[in-house]
Amino acid sequence: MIASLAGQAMVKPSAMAEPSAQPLAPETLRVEELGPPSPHWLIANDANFLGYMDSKVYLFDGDSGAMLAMISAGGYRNSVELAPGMSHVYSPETYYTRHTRGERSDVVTLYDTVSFQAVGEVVIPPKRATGMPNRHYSGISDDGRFVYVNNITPAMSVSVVDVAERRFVTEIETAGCTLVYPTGERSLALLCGDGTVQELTLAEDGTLAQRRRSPQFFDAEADPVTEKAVRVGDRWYYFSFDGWVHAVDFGGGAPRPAPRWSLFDDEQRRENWKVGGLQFAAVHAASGTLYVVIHQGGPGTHKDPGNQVWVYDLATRQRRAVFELASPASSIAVTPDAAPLLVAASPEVPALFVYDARSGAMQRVIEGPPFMPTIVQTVPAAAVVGEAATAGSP
Amino acid sequence: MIASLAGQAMVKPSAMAEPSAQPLAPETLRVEELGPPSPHWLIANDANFLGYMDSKVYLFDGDSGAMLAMISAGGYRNSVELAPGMSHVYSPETYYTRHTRGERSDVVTLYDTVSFQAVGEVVIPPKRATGMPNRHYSGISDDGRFVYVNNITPAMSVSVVDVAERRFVTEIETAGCTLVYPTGERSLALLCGDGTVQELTLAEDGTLAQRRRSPQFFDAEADPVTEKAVRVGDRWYYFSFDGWVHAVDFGGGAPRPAPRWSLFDDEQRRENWKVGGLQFAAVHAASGTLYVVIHQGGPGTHKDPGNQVWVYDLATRQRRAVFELASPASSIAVTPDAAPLLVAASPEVPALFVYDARSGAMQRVIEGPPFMPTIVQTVPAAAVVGEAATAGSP
Amino acid sequence: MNWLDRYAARSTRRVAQATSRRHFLSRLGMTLAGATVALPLLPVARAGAPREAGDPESCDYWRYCAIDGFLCSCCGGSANSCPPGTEPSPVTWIGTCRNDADGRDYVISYNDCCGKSACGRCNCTRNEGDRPVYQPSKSNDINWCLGTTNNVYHCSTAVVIGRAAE
Amino acid sequence: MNWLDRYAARSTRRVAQATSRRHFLSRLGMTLAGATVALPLLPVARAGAPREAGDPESCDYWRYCAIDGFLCSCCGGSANSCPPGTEPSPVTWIGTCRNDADGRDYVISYNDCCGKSACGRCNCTRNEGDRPVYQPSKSNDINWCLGTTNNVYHCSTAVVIGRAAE
Repeated sequence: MIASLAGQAMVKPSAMAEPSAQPLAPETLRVEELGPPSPHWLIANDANFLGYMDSKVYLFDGDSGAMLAMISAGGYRNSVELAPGMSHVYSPETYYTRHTRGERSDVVTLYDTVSFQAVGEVVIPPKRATGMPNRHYSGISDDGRFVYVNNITPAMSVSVVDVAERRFVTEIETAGCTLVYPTGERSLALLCGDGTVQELTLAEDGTLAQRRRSPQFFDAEADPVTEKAVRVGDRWYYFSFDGWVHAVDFGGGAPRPAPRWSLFDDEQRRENWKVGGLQFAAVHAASGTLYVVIHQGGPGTHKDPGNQVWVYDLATRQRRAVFELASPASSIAVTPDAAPLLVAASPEVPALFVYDARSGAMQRVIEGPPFMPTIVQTVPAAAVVGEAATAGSP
Repeated sequence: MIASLAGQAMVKPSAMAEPSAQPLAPETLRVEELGPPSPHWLIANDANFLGYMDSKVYLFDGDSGAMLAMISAGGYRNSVELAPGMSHVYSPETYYTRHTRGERSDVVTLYDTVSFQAVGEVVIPPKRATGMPNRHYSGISDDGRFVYVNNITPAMSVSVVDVAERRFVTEIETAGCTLVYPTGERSLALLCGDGTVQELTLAEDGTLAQRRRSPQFFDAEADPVTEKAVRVGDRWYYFSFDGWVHAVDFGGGAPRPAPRWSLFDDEQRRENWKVGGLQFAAVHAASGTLYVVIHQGGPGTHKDPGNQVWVYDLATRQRRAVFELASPASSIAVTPDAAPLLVAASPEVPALFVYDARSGAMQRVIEGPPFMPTIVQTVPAAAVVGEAATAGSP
Repeated sequence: MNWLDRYAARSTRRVAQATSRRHFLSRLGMTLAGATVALPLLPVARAGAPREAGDPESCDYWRYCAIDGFLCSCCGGSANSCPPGTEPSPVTWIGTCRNDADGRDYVISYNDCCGKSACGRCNCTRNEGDRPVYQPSKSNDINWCLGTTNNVYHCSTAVVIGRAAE
Repeated sequence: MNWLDRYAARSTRRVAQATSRRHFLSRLGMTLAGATVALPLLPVARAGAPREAGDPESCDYWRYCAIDGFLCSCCGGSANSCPPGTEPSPVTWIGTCRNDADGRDYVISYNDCCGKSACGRCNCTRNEGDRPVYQPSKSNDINWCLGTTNNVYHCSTAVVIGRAAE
């Protein structure tokens, strides 16, 4: 058909269609490098449950929605730890010589954030806690020297890694207590099954110097606190299944629990408003603003996603706003800057949802992959607003 | 609320609701074993493109739709090779010590089909062809002794593995020719860029004994044959982009191409009916029935899925039926028994579609995972109908 | 219905909530029955052999009240057997579920089957009685492929290990 | 629209077919123009700087006529750069695509970026001029992470390496 048309017009097409623009010049393939961190960088861990031995960590620019880079992060994704100045990403990872068989190696891999390449690794005991991803299965000291990795075999312990010297330091037994809540340059807390927290103080070399326990402050049977917590300075805020906030002060001496207060008034509690999700709380430390994913549901819904984020002023303990979400969220994080973004995600939806953290207005949907976004993270405050003293949202 | 109701009725609930059935007995957890192979077992390779270093092979019962077992099959899934009696599954796999970094190991893993466990592995040169999955990146000798793995670096060669002795035998250079089409107990063919096939004959120990080339029988520029092919006895059937069937006879002496014949008549060709897909052809060897996935499309659609399967009698070269599919298929396979099933899949749809291969009537949809089914396979004829001589559909 | 919905449908919360409500009503029913108020909600007790009802490939099956994972029943195993080639975890978490067919509560052991990557089928998450990981014996968030040859998780079972203490 | 549809939308065949049709019409247009039949389909030639048009994050971008993979433009790279921390493949396959903005055909080199697992974004499969793997320099089925530190595939680029021979 075309052949016959062409047959009537035997002029060589290119001979007359030659345009007057200059031809494109030959190009050379290059490799991108990352610029300095933006306060609106967003990090999404993809546990990739259908192929969890091949998990990923994605980096996005929250302003443009553009993907910036990815880390190929081995098996059993939880979250990454970030150097305070964002020079490195430290990632606890699990490997097998035959991916799902053979010899297991657990490591903390060090990634440079300019080249975004693996630049080193530290082998740790092959015991790191795995399962449903948890933000508090690892932590980093405030000065960025030590990374802590939580072990559950189900015996409980913490591995300490010196990322400056790139060496494994020690494994600290923590019977009955687990999860990692950094509380300073040489200290971290853990939650215990008896309703207390335990604080470990480390020597300068990362070995254990001291253990301290809080009095009991929650009832692990009647109304346990979830693992999900946020930090502002010396305080960690824990949340019970029924919506009570338990702040614990780690500013010196033994950990000091503060009197609990409630996210819900009596009517809200009767209406079954509940906290829930994989990582349902976030904080904007500089303004003392708490963000909590909320849903309505009965007992056993403490891990359900929510359609709302309730916003609280930590100083007054008053609810300041309710954000309606475009899509149910299981995990949220808030950027540390003065014009903060709130990023929300759920493993069931392959996308990130970006909101203005002050107004709740939706800014953009970043379509995935990440295919099953689990823990979302933002850059450390110190990396972008020069306030190392103000520990941001974990 | 419930508490107050209960308060009015302080009878212990279980005391009066006690039913008369015997209580359930305590159970012991056990591990299933597979029974003998059924002619309707279906094998689905899941390349799992979003986590391809953690790929899988699923086994289903095509009659019930039940999943029977799974293999965790490392990186870069193509397909598996099956012992003629189905005693073992042999799987070419790629591993890295850090899953996406570190040292690479390519292996053929041996799985027992009773326990469905890995029972051994043979390390092969780390060169196996990867990329879009291809059924013909590996093959097995008719007696099940040797597995062949195709290498593209892009230099071309074939690795020979003795699965009986569980050892790597040799790597045979095959410059200009690639892919694996077994032609007997000690021979295999490859497709070449000059429009020929090359046949390798092996000595009893698996080393190269002889090379033979066919005359040129297709035009690799004007109308190349695709890699996808089916075998009946000594003959392999290749299909050109434009729908020409090139049969090649490997029954003795140099490979003998037969005159080509066409899947399409002139009108069908004008209407742009085309073959297409990842594995668009299958054969029921015992009845000499050819199945081809067909779509309408222009040039460059040779890998598009199709909504129809056209059914041909290989003896008469006549089209016998057109099956309309419930969902577009990219890969098909046909079971070797007298009441054959046709299984169809596409990586874009997480499901397997099972049809009666005689009538085209849809039997069932098996919902995935497999999440991204790529190559589908059926059991060897010898395993279920006792006809080792009748090599079935690859 | 989109694929993720379908993927989630055999799971999860929707089913879990429905189940919770039913369970809730059933408990309420029994309490009222204790006060001699007859309610059709009550399972009708018949004499004889042990009984249970429901579809082990469905997330609302009674034994799954505290499960979180891929159901082995959809993966070549069953509620109390691991698929071929996998290894049962010797330690695990425990839940208490009500068997509506006989009106009794049972202790259920949610052993994982290990040694192969995710089965991926019949994802089911129900959290009745689930507790945070600092109470590991009640936590379904923990990967219980512990004490096995490796910690690679394939699917989850729900094995009756006895009647719950009154 | 379900997720798989969305996943496929930025790919693939639908786009590719549309593009093929457009390309086809454009070629037809040029042939007719050779017979002095003026058609609005023709790109209007303007003098000056090199020109190309379209969205490098879209599968129908002109350079992608023979690509198969995840677009590096959606992964932290661009049509001619690899994302941070990845390694370009030194060998690859070659296609010839028509730049509608200047009416010229160019040779495009589809180098893969390697060393990290699948980016997973902007899956794009177009097979214009693609040939079976026994003609490797024209085959997009081959994983071209060859000659790199490892063969782990992340995404694909589309680099202009010159004008196509007439």
